[in-house]
Amino acid sequence: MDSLFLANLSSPPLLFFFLGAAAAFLRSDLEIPTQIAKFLSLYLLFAIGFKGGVALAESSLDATVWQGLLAAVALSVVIPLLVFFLLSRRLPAADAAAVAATYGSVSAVTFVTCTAYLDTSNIAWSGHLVAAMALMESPAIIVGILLYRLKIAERAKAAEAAKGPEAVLGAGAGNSYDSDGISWRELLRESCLNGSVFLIVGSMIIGAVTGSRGMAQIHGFVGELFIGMLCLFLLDMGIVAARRLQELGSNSRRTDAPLPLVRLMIYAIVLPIGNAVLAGTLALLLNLPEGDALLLTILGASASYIAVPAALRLALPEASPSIYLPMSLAITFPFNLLVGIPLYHQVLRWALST
Amino acid sequence: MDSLFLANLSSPPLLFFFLGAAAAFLRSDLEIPTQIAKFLSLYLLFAIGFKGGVALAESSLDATVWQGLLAAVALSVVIPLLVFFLLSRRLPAADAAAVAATYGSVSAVTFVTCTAYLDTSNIAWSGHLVAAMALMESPAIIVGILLYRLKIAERAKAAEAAKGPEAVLGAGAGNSYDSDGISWRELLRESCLNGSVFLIVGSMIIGAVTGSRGMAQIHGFVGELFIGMLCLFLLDMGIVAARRLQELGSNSRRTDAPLPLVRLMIYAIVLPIGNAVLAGTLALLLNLPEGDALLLTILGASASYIAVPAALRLALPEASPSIYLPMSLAITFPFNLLVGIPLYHQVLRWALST
Amino acid sequence: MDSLFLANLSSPPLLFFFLGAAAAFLRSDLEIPTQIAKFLSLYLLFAIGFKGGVALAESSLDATVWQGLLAAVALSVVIPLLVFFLLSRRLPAADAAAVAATYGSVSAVTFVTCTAYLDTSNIAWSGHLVAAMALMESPAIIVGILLYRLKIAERAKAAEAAKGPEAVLGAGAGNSYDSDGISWRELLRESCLNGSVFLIVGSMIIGAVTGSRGMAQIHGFVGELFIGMLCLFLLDMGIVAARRLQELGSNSRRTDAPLPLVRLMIYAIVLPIGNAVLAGTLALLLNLPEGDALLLTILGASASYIAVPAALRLALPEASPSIYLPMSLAITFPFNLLVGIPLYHQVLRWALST
Amino acid sequence: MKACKRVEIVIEEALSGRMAGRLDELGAPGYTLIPRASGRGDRGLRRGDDPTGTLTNCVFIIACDDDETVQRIVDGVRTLLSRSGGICLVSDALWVRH
Amino acid sequence: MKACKRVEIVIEEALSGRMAGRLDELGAPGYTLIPRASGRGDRGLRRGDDPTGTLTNCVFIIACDDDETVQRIVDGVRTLLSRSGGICLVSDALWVRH
Amino acid sequence: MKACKRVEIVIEEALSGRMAGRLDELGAPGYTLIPRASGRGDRGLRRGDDPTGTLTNCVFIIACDDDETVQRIVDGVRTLLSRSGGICLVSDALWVRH
Ligand SMILES: Nc1ncnc2c1ncn2[C@@H]1O[C@H](COP(=O)(O)O)[C@@H](O)[C@H]1O
Ligand SMILES: Nc1ncnc2c1ncn2[C@@H]1O[C@H](COP(=O)(O)O)[C@@H](O)[C@H]1O
Ligand SMILES: Nc1ncnc2c1ncn2[C@@H]1O[C@H](COP(=O)(O)O)[C@@H](O)[C@H]1O
Ligand code: NA
Ligand code: NA
Ligand code: NA
Repeated sequence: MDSLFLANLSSPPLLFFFLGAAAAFLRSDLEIPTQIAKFLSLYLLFAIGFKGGVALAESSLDATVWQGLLAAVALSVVIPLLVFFLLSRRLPAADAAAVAATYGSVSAVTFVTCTAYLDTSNIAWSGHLVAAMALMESPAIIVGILLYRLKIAERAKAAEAAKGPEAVLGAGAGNSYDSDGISWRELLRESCLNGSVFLIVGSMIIGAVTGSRGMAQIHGFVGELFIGMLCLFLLDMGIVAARRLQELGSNSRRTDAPLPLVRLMIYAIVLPIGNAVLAGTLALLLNLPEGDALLLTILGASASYIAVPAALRLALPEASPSIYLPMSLAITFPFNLLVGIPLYHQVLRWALST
Repeated sequence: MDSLFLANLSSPPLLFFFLGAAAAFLRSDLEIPTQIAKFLSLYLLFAIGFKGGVALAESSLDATVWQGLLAAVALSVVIPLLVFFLLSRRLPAADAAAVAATYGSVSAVTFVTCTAYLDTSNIAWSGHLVAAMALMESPAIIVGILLYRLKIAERAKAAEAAKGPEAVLGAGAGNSYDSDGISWRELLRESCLNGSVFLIVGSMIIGAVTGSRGMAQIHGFVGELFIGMLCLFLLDMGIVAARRLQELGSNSRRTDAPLPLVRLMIYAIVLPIGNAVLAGTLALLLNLPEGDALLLTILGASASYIAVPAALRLALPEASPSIYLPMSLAITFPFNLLVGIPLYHQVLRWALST
Repeated sequence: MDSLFLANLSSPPLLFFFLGAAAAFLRSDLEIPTQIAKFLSLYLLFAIGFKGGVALAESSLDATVWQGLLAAVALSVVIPLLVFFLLSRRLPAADAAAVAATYGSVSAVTFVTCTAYLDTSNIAWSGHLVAAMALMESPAIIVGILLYRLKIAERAKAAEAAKGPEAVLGAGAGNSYDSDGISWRELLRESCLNGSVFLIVGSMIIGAVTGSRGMAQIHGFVGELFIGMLCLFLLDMGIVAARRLQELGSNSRRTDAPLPLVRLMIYAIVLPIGNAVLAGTLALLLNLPEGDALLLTILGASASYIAVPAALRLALPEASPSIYLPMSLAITFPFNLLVGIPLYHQVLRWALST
Repeated sequence: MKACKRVEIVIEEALSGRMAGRLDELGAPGYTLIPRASGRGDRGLRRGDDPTGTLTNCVFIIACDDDETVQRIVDGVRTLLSRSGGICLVSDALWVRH
Repeated sequence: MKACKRVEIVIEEALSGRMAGRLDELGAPGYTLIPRASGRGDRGLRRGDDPTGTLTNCVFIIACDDDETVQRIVDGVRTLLSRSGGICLVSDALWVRH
Repeated sequence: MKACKRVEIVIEEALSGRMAGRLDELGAPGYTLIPRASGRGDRGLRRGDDPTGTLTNCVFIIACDDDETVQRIVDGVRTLLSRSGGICLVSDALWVRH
C-alpha cells in the first residue's frame, strides 16, 4: 500500500501542488496570473479531450463503452440525490442543492491527474472514460436545481396548508427566482453548454474525427507538454486551495456561519469516500479493467470546482459559494489527489484480486 | 475537387474554428482570455516569421524571389485602388477607404492556415512568401488613407467652385483631421511599425540571420507546437467571428446602417474571389510553383482584421469599424478558410495542368 | 575575442532582445501582454529550477558544492556593503541602500541566458549554481535594509548630540518607518518568500527529489521549449528596458533628479564590472571549472530587476524606483547580456589558461 | 455639459452578462464594464484568484441623464444585488456632450 | 483636503496613447488609466474580445484642482471623443493632500 | 438610498496588499480593488508594463456611510500615500441599499 502512496506523492504534479499550498501558507507572493491559470485549464481540457477522442476512434464502440457511459450518467444523477437527502436537514435548501450538484459532478483536473498517475504506473485506460467525465457535468447541475425547486414548492404548499395566505408570500421570495432569474432554457444552456463541458466534448469529437492523423499533427502540443502544464496548473490550484482553506479557518470564527467548520470538513472527506465506494462497486459489477475502474471511481469521488460553481452562480445565486466552493476545492480536491487516488487504487486492486 | 474540400474541412485547425463558432452561436460561455489570444497570435507571427526567415536563408535569392516580392507589393497597391473605386459611390469616403485598405492588406492567420494546409498535403512552398506577406500590410494602409484624402480634397474643391466659401468650411471638417489627428510621420509609423508587421519582419530577419543553427535551438517551440497553438487560436477566432456575425445580424435591423447587411455580405465574398483571381493570374504569369501560387492567391484574397483595423482606428477614426471589421473578420476570413483555400487550390491545379 | 562576442550577439535570444529594443525605440506598438510576460518569467524560473535540481540530484554533494554556495552567499553580503559605502555620500540613504540591494542580488534571466550561452558553446556547468543563484536573492535585500537602518540611527544620534531634541523629531520621520511599515518578520518573509525566489527554490527541490524520472515526464516542457520561451521573454525585456532608457533620458532633464543621468549610467556599468572582478576572482581562487566560474561571475555582476524591486517597494518605499530600476533593468541588464557575458568569459579563459 | 447621474455597480463577474442584459432591458443609455476586480464586503473576501470567476468582481459605470431611467435602473438592479451581493452607488456628474 | 474636479473618460483602447498625449499637452496634472474595459453605447457593443483592441475600451481618471485646466481638458477631449465615440463625465471631489 | 462617501485611492500595485490590510484595520466596511492600472503623476509615468508591478497602479473604491470612519480612512491612508505616491479622492454618493 505504501508504495502506491509514495509513488503518487513523489510525482512532479503532486509536488507542485504542495509547493503552491506551501507558498500560500507561508504567505509568499507567488502567484499565477488569472488568465494564465485559465489558459492552463483550457489547455488541459483541450488535450485530455483530444486524446480521449483519438483513443475512442481507435477502440471499437462495443457494449463496454455504452455500459461505462451509462454508469457514469447514472452516478451523476444518483449522487446528488443521496447528497441532498443527507444534507437538506442540516443546511438551507439552496446550499444543500448546491453541494449535491457539486459532488454529483466531477473535477476534470482530478481526472487528468489520475490519468497521469495511471500513465506513470503503466496501467492502461480507455478513451471513452473522457466521454464519461464530460457526460457527468451537466446532469448533476440539473438534478441539483430540480431538487431545490421541489423543496421550495413543497415548503410553499406546506405553508399554505398550515398557515394561510401570508406565508405564501414568504415562500414567494423563493419563487421570485423564476420571474427574476433563470428560465429552463437558460438552465439547460448553462449546464450543458458550460465552457469547460463544451471544450472537452468538442475536442473529443474533433479527436475522434481526425484520429491518429490529427494526433500526428498536434502530438507535440497535447502530448509532450501535458505533464509540465499540469504541474503549473496544480501549482496554482495549490495556492488557491490553500487560500480558501485559510479563509475557511478565519470565516468559521464568525458566528453566523451556516455550517461549522469541522462539520464542513468532515462532509468534504466523507462524501468523496462514500461516492467512491458507490462508483467503485459499480465499476466492479461492470467488470471494468483496473485503469477504467479507478477512473470511474475517481469520477464518482471528485467534486466540481470550476464548471459547477460557474453554473450555480447563475442558476442558484442564493446558495452561498462559501460553502460548496471551499468544500470541493480546498478539501475534497486535495484529499482525492493526495490520499484518494492511491487509496481507491489499493482497494480496487484488492477487490479485483479476490 | 471534393477531396480537397473534405481534407481541408477535416483538419484539426479548421474543426476548432467550427467549434468556436458553434460555442458562440449556442451561447456557451467558452472564452479564450484576451491576453492568451494575444499570446497565441504573437506566437504564430513569431513562428511563421522565423520559419520563413530560415527558409529564406537556405534559398538562393534569385530573380524568382524578387519577382514574387514585387508582385505582392503590386497587389497590395492595386487591390485597394480597385476596391475603393468599386465602393466609393456606395459608401462614405472614409468607410470605402477603410475597406480598401483592409482588403489590400492580408490576414496572417489565413496565410498561416494555408501553409499548414500545404504542409499536410505535402506541397512545398518558399520562405520568401512570408516576406511577401509582411510587405503587403503597410502599402495598403497608406494607399487607403491617400485615397481618402484625395477624395476629401476633390470634394472640397468641387464645393468651392460650385457654392462659394461656406461650403469650404463644411469640407474643412474633413481637414480638421490634419490639425486634430495624424501627421504623415505618424501614418508611416503606424502602417510600417504596426506590432504585427514588426514582429513578423523581425522574426524573419532573425531567422534568416541565425539560419538552421538558430532553428535547431528553437525547433521544439516553433515547430512541434505550431498546429496545436493554431488550433487554439482558431478556436478563439471562431468565437469572435461568430459573435461579430450575430451582432451584424442584429445591427442590420437598425435603419441608419450605412450598408444593408446583404450587400455587405455579398461584398465580403465577392471581393476575396475577385482579388484571388487577380493574384492567381499574376502567380500563373510569373510561373510560380503550385504551393507559392496558392499562397500568393490567398494573400490577395485575404483581408486584414488585426493589423489594419488597429492602424485605421488611429489614422482614420471616422471610418466605422462596424463595416470593415465584420466584413473581413466574420465573413471573408471564414470564407477563405473553409471554401477559399481548397477552391483556389483546385482552380490553380486545373490552370497549371492545362 | 571577437568570435565569442559575435557568437553571443547572433544567438536568437539576444537578437530578440534587440528586436524588442528596436520596437520601443521606433515606437512600434508591439507589446507582450503583462500576464504573458509574467507567465514567461514563471516558466523560466520553473524550468531552470527544475533542471538545476535534477542536475543536483545527479551530482555528488561534495565540498565543491558547499564552497560554491558559500561563495555565492558571501558575494551577496559583501557586494551590497561595498556598493553602499561607494554610494552613500552621493545619494540619499534610502536610494543608496536600494541600489546596494539591487546589485548584491541577481538577475535570474541574465543567469538563464548565460546557461543558454554555455549550452550553445558546449561548456558544462553544474546544477548547484542554480541553488547559488536562489541563495543570493535574499541576503542582499536584508543587508540593504540593515544598512539603511544603521545609517538613519547613526544620523539621529549625531543630530541628537549636536543640535538637541528638535532634530530628533526630524530623524523620527525615518523611524516612523517602524510604526508605519514593516516588521522584521515581514522583511524576512518578503526577502525569502518572494515569489521568484520561492518558485525557483521549490522547483529545484522538486527536481532534486524526482530526479531523472521526473525529468523524463516533463522534458518536453522544460527542455524543448526553453530557448523559444526565453526568446519571447527577452523580446519583452528589450521593449521594457528600452522604454526605461528613453524615460531616463527625458526625466534627466528635470532639475530635481537626485542623480544626473550620466553618473547613473556610469555607475550602472562600473558596478557590474567591479562585481564581476570580485566574483571572478573568487571563482578562480576556488578553482571552479570554466562554466561554473562564468556563472558565478555573472551572478556577481548581474543586478535584480524583478525580485528585489518588488521587495523594496514594500520594505523601503522611500527609495525612488526611478533610480535603482532603470540602473539595473535598462543599463546593467543589457550590458551584461550583450557585452558582459562574452567579456567575462574571455577574461576568465585567459586567466584559466595562465 | 449636461447634468446626469453616475451609477456605479459592483457585482460578481459570473453575473456580469446577466447584469448587462438587465441594464439593456431597463433602458440604460449605455454602460462601461471594468472586469476582473477583487474586493471585500459582507460576504467576505473575493480575491479574484479562482478559476471559476465566482470570487471575482466587476464594476459597471452607467451615465444617465434621465431621472426616471436612473430610478428604474436602481430598482431593477437591487433585486440582482440582494441575491448575489455587491454594491450600487449613485452620484451627480456633468456629462460632456460631444 | 482640497476641492477638485474628477474627470472620467471612456474611450476605445486603440486611442489610449493618443488620449494620454493629449492630456499631457492640455496640462493635466496627472491621470490614471484603467485598461481593458468593455461597454455599450451609441456605436453598439464593444465586447473587449477581439484581438485588435478596436472593440475594447479604457477608462481615464483625472483629478484636477484648477478650473481652467479642467475646462481645457474637457474642450480638448471633446474633439477626440466626437470622432471615435466614448463619454466624458465631470464631478466634484475632495483631493486628500499627502 | 443612503448618503455616503465614495473614497477612491490610486496606489502602486505592489502596495495593494498593505493598503487592503490598512483598510481592514481602519474599519472600512468593504472595498473594491481594480488591478493593473497605469498612470502618470509627480513621480513620472507608470506604464504598467514591467514584470515587477513597481510601475503599475491599482484603484481602490470604498463606500462608507460613517463620517468618522471616512475621516479615519483618509488619515490612515495619507501616510501610506505620502511615502509611495498616489492619490485619494473623496466624493458624495448615494448608496443603494438592497
Ligand atoms: N463598502 C464597500 N465599498 C466598496 N466596495 C464594496 C463595499 N462593500 C462591498 N463591496 C464590493 O462588493 C462585493 C460584494 O459585496 P458583499 O455582497 O457585501 O460581500 C465586494 O467583494 C466588494 O468588491
Ligand atoms: N451612458 C453611458 N454610460 C456609461 N458608459 C457609456 C455610456 N455610453 C457610452 N459609454 C461607453 O463609451 C463607449 C463608446 O460609446 P459610444 O461612442 O456611445 O458607442 C461604450 O462602449 C461605453 O463603454
Ligand atoms: N491628478 C491625477 N489624476 C489622476 N491620477 C493621478 C493624478 N496624479 C497622480 N495620479 C495617479 O497616482 C499615481 C502616482 O502618482 P504620483 O505619486 O503623483 O506619481 C500615478 O501613476 C497616477 O496613476
Ligand atoms: Na462526483
Ligand atoms: Na488581400
Ligand atoms: Na549581483
